[in-house]
Amino acid sequence: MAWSSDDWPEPIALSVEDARNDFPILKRKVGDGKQLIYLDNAATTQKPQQVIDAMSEYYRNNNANVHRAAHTLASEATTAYEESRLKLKHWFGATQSRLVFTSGTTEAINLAAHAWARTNLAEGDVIVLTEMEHHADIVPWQMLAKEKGVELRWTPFDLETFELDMDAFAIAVKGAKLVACVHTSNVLGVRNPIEEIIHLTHEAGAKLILDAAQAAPHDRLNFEGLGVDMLAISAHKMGGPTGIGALIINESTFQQMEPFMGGGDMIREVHLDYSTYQENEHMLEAGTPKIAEAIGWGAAIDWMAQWDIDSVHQHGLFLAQKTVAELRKIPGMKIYGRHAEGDGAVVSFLHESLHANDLASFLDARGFAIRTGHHCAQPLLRKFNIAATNRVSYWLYNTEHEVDEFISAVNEICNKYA
Amino acid sequence: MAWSSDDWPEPIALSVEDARNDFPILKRKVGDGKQLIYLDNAATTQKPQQVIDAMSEYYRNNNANVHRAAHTLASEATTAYEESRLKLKHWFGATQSRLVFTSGTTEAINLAAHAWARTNLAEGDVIVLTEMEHHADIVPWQMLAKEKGVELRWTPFDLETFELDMDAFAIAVKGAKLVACVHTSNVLGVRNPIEEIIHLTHEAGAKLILDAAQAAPHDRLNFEGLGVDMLAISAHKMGGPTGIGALIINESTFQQMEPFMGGGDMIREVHLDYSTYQENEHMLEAGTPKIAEAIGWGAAIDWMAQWDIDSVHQHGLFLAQKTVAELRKIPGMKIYGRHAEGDGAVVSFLHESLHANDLASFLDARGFAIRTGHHCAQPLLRKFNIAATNRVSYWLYNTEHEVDEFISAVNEICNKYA
Amino acid sequence: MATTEWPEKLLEIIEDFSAAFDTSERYEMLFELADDVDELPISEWTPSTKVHGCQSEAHVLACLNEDGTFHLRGAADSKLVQGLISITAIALEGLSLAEVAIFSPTYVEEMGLKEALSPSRANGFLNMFKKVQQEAALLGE
Amino acid sequence: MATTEWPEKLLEIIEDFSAAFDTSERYEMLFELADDVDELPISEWTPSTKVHGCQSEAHVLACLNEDGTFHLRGAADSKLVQGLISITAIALEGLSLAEVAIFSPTYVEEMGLKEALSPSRANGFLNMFKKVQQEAALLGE
Ligand SMILES: Cc1ncc(COP(=O)(O)O)c(C=O)c1O
Ligand SMILES: Cc1ncc(COP(=O)(O)O)c(C=O)c1O
Repeated sequence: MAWSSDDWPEPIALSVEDARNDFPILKRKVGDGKQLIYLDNAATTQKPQQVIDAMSEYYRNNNANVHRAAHTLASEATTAYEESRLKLKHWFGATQSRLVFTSGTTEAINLAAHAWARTNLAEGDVIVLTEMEHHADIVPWQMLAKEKGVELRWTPFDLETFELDMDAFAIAVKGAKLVACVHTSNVLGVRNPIEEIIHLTHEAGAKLILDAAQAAPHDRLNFEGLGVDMLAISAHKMGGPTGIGALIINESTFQQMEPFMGGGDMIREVHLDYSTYQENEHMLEAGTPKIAEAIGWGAAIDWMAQWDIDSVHQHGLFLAQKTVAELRKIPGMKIYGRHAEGDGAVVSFLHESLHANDLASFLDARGFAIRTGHHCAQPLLRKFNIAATNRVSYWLYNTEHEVDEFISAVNEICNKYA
Repeated sequence: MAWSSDDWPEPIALSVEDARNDFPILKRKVGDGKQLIYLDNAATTQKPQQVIDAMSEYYRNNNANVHRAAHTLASEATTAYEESRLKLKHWFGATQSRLVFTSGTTEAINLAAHAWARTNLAEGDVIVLTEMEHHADIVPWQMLAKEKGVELRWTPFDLETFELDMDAFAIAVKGAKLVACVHTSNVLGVRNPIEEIIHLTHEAGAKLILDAAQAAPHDRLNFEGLGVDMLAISAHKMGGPTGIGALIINESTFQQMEPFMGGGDMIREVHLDYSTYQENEHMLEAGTPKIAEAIGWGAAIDWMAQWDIDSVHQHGLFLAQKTVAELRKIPGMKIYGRHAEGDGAVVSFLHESLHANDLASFLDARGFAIRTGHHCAQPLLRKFNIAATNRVSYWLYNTEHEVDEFISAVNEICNKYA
Repeated sequence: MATTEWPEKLLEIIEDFSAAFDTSERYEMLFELADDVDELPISEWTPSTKVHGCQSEAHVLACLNEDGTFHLRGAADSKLVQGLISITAIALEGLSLAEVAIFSPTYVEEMGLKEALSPSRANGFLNMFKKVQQEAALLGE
Repeated sequence: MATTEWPEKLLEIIEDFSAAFDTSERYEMLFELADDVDELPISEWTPSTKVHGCQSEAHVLACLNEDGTFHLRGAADSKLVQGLISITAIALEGLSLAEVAIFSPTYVEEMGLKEALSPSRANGFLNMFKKVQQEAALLGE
């Protein structure tokens, strides 16, 4: 394969201005002509022009179905598709591991539940989760629990510090077969003590699946370095297109997997009365792959690779911390999260008397796109006895000026309506 | 919702030349400068510029995560996404039915197997298939059969006429619970007697899932008019993007379905010990949807809607019939298919002494993109005692001139190497 | 129902909204209108008053005035949603049940609010309006 | 192994291929070269001669000439694949087993064939080449 990680230039410190120029949507006016200020990056990030172009160019020049083909376009498409897999493996420190393309983090976790857990767990086996999980890391395990009689154990977190109760975890993980845990919470922004979780998980002889949907945009995970067993990610939360994500799987876990969906590409031989399957990643990729999406994601990784990831992380955290400091000054405003070193650029907040939806509408009318609701983490919110929060979440193109504008809008709205 | 099917203009007869102009890739040179002649449309079609633009524009202007959001971009994205669903329902005559987005035909059939068959079929129940099925319509049922002890019955076809043995089908379907059948074979191009199959299936009290991957590009199926229960399609085979497809489901079948994958968007309430689910299509769409892909597919449908579909079909069939007539003149060449009225624009052939891969390579060197192999239909090929065929497949932009060029290249190659 | 046929009080509101400078101002007006509704206190919220398919908690109760004409009470935890209920109450106040039954919900569009409402909130509004009409129909039985 | 170090017979072939007008002509040459191999008849095809991960049926058998140098027999149902085996046989003919072990498969690229080979066929070629080296190593044990 032609691509090598040497093709990535030495990363430089993030230039927000330069980065920003690559995102045409950030120039948009919304509603009655207000400048868009996009603060909903934890839901989905915007895409650099390079990613949009990579997909357009693929469709304009190289589009063909991949694998098993002996014509030029198909070769080009196959090479580009597999090259993206390789780029992702390099990016995530998983060159000795398997990377299966899925439609996103959600499908990646469902894949783990079907391809690994369904065949390797039996009645009475234990899965440890946390009360901080996104629904995508709850519902598949509930379904499995119901089907197979597997037990789910929940690790609580502290309502003041927003930190997982690691003592409780250490007890819960004893005798468990699997731990499913979010790396960085999409509501609190809290980065969990992954290293300790991995250590305790493996000490207990269990496997770990990490939900890294929110980690991937601001952290360069080292899958093999950390020793994770399975890792779920979405392209659309890190500058890539919709419709694609991945489950990264270490070799020993992969070897225990059974096929999930059946169909083209994942088979070796199909007979009327039985079939045999591929032995590499293709075993878990049934049907025509997400070809343009994989190529777009590869372009997103290329784009990301130009920036020193630490500077990206620090920039987001700085914006989040400033936001928190300013929001705290508003009477009646509560912040959910600690925003410490390592945490994500996500700030959840709720005013005691201004309805979250109303605040979001007032902000929307002023051009601010923020998210409001349960953020697909109802159990987490229920712990706080609330049904919704407002949430702003930053990515590398957000500016301090945008934060200032946001804060001044919230102040104005609270003064008027709260 | 703003869109209505009245927005589609009165369709006009296909102008191949006008259609062709919308596909930038068709102007490409391949290898050492040969004009590309793309004859691999059954694997995937090319995309009109309008589809590429619709996706780029979405990413440049409206990208946001859909549903549950109170900001302008999210509203725009949600409206566009759901509008595509509506367009597709109109196109496929399914306005009173459900349309669930999947990653393609393969995932659509797997969805039917998991969400419907797994909960509604029990040990000893019978599924009737045909020996003409694509692996995507075989392997999921084999997996289910293995798990649940369901019996699979195979409807044979005639090796001379290439037609399903409807007497055998009429017997097999007695007492069956489900029939899974390909509308148009991707190897033979044969359009099966769907109306009769539906009639016999329903007479037997069974449900029917139709694999319409190859039908959709050249036929405007009428889901409710035909009375199909479930229908599987892929966008990428009808001018739309990769990474998306759909399962259309009639209401009574939908009401018998259970969730498949778990996660965001498909839930109503998530508690630690149980969850409740959406009652509409979203129940079966876990995770961030394929937003740009749905929008691109909607644009493909808009683009298709300008052409009288019957003229599209006749054009393809004409090219296929001409190809067959010319290939038959070559000594040692065998054609697999009947190419009768209603059949797809697919021609499978095999020379008795020129290896299929070699012929494909010689053609590729001359600019022709054709497919070679088992076409994900090994049981079908095994019936003919062959492991591969060469296959050309046309879509609305292919010209008679391209057919002439193709035929003359095959003649030249056969004269030289066979 | 064409524009000219809107009840006078509703017409005034539509005109006010149309004259508004921008969506911010329209939201402000909506927020203020919330207080004008004959508010249904939380103590009277029941499963049968609840509007389903609405992102926030919204409740409506269809009543009759002494003269047998229509009167709407309602409330919501979101003030903007309560503002929409309030406008609906103003729109339908004093109409006969027959008039309520054929009333068109398009006034939100004329107020320039439809496009500002997110798809989920627009659905919430329509669900609310439909519920009001259904309850009104029940009153007439 | 740098270009200049290719065995003479292989070098000739590389030059012929490089001089070819286009891929069509290179395929034609490959097709013709297929006949030059010391063909392994189907009757001698066994599971142990089979090249795995190749789209067509391809078989190779590593042998020794009387002088102890390397000799390759092979065949494939695809003539183009057999052509690749044939070139490989020419390339390795008469080398010592030690030389075979370190021989580089990059000659296909220099012949302008690599880009013309589809990813699956390129893999097939590399699988074939690796198998030849493995079999050669076994001969030396
Ligand atoms: C008849 C038929 N069914 C199913 C499929 C699978 O479609 P996809 O790969 O888009 O899931 C194909 C495509 O090759 C097909 O031709
Ligand atoms: C922590 C976390 N996990 C999982 C998901 C689900 O990702 P997707 O919707 O892309 O499948 C999200 C996205 O909302 C998330 O934030």
